[in-house]
Amino acid sequence: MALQNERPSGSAGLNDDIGEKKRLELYRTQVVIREAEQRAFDLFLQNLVKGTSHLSLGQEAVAAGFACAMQKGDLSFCTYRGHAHTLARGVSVEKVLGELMQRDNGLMRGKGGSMHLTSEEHGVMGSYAIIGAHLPIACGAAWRAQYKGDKDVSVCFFGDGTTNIGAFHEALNFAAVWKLPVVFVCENNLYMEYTPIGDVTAVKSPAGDRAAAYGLEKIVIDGNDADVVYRAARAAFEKARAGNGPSLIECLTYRHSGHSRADPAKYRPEGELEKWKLRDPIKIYKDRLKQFGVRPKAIDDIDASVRQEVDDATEACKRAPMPPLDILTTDVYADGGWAWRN
Amino acid sequence: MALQNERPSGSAGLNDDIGEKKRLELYRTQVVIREAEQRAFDLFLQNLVKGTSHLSLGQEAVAAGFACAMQKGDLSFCTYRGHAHTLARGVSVEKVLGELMQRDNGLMRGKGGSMHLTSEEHGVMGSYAIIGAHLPIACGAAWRAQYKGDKDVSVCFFGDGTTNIGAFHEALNFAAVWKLPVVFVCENNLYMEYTPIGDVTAVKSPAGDRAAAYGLEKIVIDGNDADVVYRAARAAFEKARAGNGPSLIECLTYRHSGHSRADPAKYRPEGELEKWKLRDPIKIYKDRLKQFGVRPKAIDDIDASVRQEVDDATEACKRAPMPPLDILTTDVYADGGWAWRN
Amino acid sequence: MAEMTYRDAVARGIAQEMTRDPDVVFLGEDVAKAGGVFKATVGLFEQFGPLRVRDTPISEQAILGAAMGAAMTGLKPIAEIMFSDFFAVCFDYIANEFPKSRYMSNGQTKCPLVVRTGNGAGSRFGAQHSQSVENWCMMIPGLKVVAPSTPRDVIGLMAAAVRDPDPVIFFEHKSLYPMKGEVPDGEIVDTLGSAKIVRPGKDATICALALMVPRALAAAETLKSEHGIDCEVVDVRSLVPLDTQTILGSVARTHRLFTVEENPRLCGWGAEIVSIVADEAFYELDGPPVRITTPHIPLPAADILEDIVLPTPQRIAETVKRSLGS
Amino acid sequence: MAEMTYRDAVARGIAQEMTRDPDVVFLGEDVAKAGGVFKATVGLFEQFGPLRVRDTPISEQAILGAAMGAAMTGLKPIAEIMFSDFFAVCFDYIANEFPKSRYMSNGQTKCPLVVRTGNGAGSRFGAQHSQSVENWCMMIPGLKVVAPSTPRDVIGLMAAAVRDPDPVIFFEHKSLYPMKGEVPDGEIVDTLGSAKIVRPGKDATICALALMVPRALAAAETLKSEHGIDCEVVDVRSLVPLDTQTILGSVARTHRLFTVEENPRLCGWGAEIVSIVADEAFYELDGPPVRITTPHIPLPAADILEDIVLPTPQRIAETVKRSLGS
Ligand SMILES: Cc1ncc(C[n+]2csc(CCOP(=O)(O)OP(=O)(O)O)c2C)c(N)n1
Ligand SMILES: Cc1ncc(C[n+]2csc(CCOP(=O)(O)OP(=O)(O)O)c2C)c(N)n1
Ligand SMILES: [Mg+2]
Ligand SMILES: [Mg+2]
Repeated sequence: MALQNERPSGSAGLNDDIGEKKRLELYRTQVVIREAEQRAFDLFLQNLVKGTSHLSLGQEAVAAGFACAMQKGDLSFCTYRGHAHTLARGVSVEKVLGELMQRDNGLMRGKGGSMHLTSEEHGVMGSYAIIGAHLPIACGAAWRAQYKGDKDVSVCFFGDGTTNIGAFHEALNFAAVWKLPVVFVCENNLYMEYTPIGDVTAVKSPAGDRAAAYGLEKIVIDGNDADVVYRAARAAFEKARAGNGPSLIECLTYRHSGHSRADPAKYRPEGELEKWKLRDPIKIYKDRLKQFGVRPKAIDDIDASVRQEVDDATEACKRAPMPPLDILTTDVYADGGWAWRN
Repeated sequence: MALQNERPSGSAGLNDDIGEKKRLELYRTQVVIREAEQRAFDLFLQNLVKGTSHLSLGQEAVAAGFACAMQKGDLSFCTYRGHAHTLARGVSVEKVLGELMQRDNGLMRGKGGSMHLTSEEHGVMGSYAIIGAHLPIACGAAWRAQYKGDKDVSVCFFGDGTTNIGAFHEALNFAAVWKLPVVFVCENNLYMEYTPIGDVTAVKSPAGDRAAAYGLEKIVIDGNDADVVYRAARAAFEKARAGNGPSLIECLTYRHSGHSRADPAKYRPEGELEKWKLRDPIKIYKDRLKQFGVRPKAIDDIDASVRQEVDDATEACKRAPMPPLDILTTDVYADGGWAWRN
Repeated sequence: MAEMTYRDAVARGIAQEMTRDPDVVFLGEDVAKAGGVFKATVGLFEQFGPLRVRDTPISEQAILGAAMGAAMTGLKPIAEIMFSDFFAVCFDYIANEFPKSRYMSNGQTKCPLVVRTGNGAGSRFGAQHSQSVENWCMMIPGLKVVAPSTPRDVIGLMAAAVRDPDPVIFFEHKSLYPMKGEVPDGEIVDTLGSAKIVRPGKDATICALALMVPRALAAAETLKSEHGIDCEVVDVRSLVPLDTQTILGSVARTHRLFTVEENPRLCGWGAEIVSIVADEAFYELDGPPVRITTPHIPLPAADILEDIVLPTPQRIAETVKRSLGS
Repeated sequence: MAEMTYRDAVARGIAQEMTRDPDVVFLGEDVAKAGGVFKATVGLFEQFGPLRVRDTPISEQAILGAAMGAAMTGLKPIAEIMFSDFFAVCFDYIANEFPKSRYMSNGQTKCPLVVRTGNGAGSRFGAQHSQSVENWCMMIPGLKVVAPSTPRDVIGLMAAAVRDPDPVIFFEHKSLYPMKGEVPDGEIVDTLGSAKIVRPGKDATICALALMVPRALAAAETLKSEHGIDCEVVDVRSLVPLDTQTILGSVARTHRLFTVEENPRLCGWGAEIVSIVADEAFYELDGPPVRITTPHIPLPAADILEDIVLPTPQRIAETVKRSLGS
């Protein structure tokens, strides 16, 4: 087991193995997620976000750490809690908020909704709302890479609760036996919907303690420190690209809000949220940057530019029309239509 | 891990922890299975067994060891390869062969067939032909025992190949979390249908190496030695009855014939079968009895009486009528009929 | 008599049966301490305790498998599958285990259980959380299938389902949870397999289920008031057993049949009822039997799209009017 | 032209497509080294090697999920699910993933794959290995569904399925594997969505699929020779897309419709065809449209029972004769 929690030592400072440029990217990515998700929540309160939505407030470091370690062409497979991973791959805030607001400017013009964000041009190969379904699908994308000799890695994100469903087991074994270039990322935020993961799981680390069942190394990391996540991601991607098969990485983190928009999260023990807020990933990372000597002004500039982006996106979405009704029956089949008969 | 392969030490001999009576029962049970399965094969060659059939020739010690450790009221959940477990619980050879021959004297009068042997009065709660399906079902029976304070144990038999399907994972976790009195028995006969289990499994011991993923002890035993199986069963049942939850036991064994009646088993490496036949469970056990001083005559008597029973059963089945056509539509619903409309 | 929501009726129906019979137990994801994600089972955990009302892992196969094993051996489990779309991850129990075990065992194996689930569209949840999948179950021999449309029916049919010795799939419509209705005091027990004529009429029979019942009723009102067409609306309530007598009887009076279903078009229960009527009451029909369905497409998330995809009162009324040639 | 079994046609059809397109890959349980448990894929492993023809663990969800991921990113996978009954353990991919991803993503996600499976009864395998489950797929929007009845159609429809850009479920009938038929030399490519009139006739239309096609033909022969009733037999071949033109055209000539299906009675494809015809060709019908189906029960194992449970030529002929009042 590698509990990759340590800070890089030595005096390389900001120019260590991660470096300044990547660190600013990691920071900015986290802030984009934070601001966009917060905005989604506000828009929901204004009744402008319809249906359900599952936010990643508090879990930004996982999405940023992995996305910033990915190369163009690498593929992300996400869940209904997928806004963060979609934004982290560079999809615009407008397209994401537009989809949540079910407008014509949304990523899928409102046809998929909050739980199914997909942007293939960014490598976001879909967000899946049936627990566990996308783990085997990610295996398939990785199989294609292996078969064709492509060098991309498939990265599959899911929660702690997902480790108890059958598809998890089948995918992990399959990936290990076929030595596929796929990285499974478990975001352990301590809860399934409203039930603590410990109440329904036979082991302490829902993913980590299962790794050995697939001949894999146990990797449990601090999911609130983007540097830690980034390094773990980089190592797993290298392994995958070198043809050495899959990894399973459990990231310990916490969601600041409820499971979905309907959930006030009353089931949490008192003080838990507050404790985790002390380890807020954005705060941790801001401190890291400062500690490494990045000027506060540079940080503030990022914050301001992101806020501007989110404000602009919000306005664009509010102005955007609803989708036209004729898209109701398009794209059922590859010919663009829905004809099941002649 | 407890590789429970050792012989009992000391000088208790036949009257050790197992004792003479139980040993003769273990022997007889294995011989019944051997003879009945061999007869099923012969009847198939005569075209009197229809459909498919999956024999346990070579795997008798697992069925005998577990069944002889069970008490009345304990429940068996079997697979399509379930003749052995059904016979081991005391179901008559005639009823089993009758079902394979699809006669009216069969255990289910031909309605279920070879893959679905069920005899609730003997605690045989069904044989299931969809891989993995019965593991959660066994959990449910154990849940009932836990809820009602009943002291019976549910025992669920399955193969090595079954450890790679989702239901295996869900059942093991569920049983462990709820601390259910259920014992999962993996008969590792080295093959799924025609594919060696090692080709498709990420770990060496398909069940044993997964136990830790459910907080369970790794138990891998010699499945060809009925004493070893019996002791492992007894320990697991005690644990279950004491309220200490499930066990997962992997029994190493080998099927002497093909996967099913259609399979000549050409995929086996040369010499493998011969090697395993040296460890034939019946041979091992006969030697054990002799070594403990049981007279050859007593053994021969058992052999002869079993053969007689199987001969008589065969004749009875040949004489038995086909099922009457009117049972086609009975027992779809609890009212005995099949009416889906008024 | 009290007014109560369809949502609260679920908890009341379950509580009624758990009070009556200690062998009734209830399991599912987030159903116990949290009272269910639709808040339809609030209070049961507190009332009946942690041994009878149990939270499970996200393991739908384990949930249904465990329910079956318990049912086989003496309990009367109620299992929740949160959204009916998730039947797809545990379909083996629904299609291959529950409904076949009694038959295969020549009557030995019993399976008295209820699977209750949130079915149907209207919440802007998109294609994987909005389906109407009654037909996935109706097509499987050996199951019973019910789908109440009112709070009263929720309680009465729940009681009937729990007391029934066969596996019953119980479809609650998500969009009906907030709907209110009058519910008598005291025990309510209905019967499976009985449809209800919820509006008598003489010009056409409209068969509907669950959320489509209020919509069919609304359409019937419009048809009557605006076009003088007097429709009989049948709340089918139970797909298996199917009350063909009530349906055929109604068609024998009205001579026209319309079915209104939320299932996508192909192989829905509407096709089954149309086929039965076309075969057995062909000479009673004065015109083609017509199905009004959701089109055969996945469901969209956007409100503006979802609002037009299911049969609406307007579409029902227009279809009936056009078909009757008025 | 050569005579060949339906079984061998499977391997030939797959080989034809794998030879043509290096992106076609094939996976399933025991399909590679062992050539499949029905011996329908013998020789493919030897011909195309271990990278293109792969044995999998007993993990149906992983098989279909992997096929989908590969299809989304550039391959054209053919996945085998050994028995169609096992669709129940991987139904999420069939019902919720393959058919919805393109729609939900507003056209971004492609899913060009084929799932082939052994369907149907006749082998005395009992209730969990003998089902006919075409309707499980026909009812799901977004899939295509075919079921060939001859060796030639196996090859031609396999080619069409592999080349099709949408997910296609390909039902092979287990009882047809040993059946022989004439197959032309060279490449064979058929089209999805076209039914075939395999016997012209003027008195009634009989729609059949897979194993029911030879049985319908046998019944038609009897009806003609013994009763002078001249039936047109339509091999439906493709349930989605459905060739309603051919079916409606035939009914417009014969004025009577019979469907012969192996599905259990409720919500089968027969109900769909009957409903379409009853709605759209009501005034063409001279009598009730009649479904001939397997009764709505689980399937028995015993030969003597299994032989009477599916529609037989005799039952088909009797039903048609009785219904035509001859
Ligand atoms: C098969 C299935 N079962 C249940 C659900 C309902 N559900 C949606 S999210 C969720 C909890 C998932 O928990 P986890 O995997 O920890 O992810 P998190 O939401 O915490 O990110 C559940 C039970 C589902 N979508 N699919
Ligand atoms: C879900 C499912 N997939 C595939 C099969 C087909 N099948 C029947 S037996 C078998 C092999 C099982 O192997 P194992 O678990 O090792 O048991 P064994 O037959 O060796 O006793 C397979 C793949 C099935 N019955 N169910
Ligand atoms: Mg979680
Ligand atoms: Mg095996």
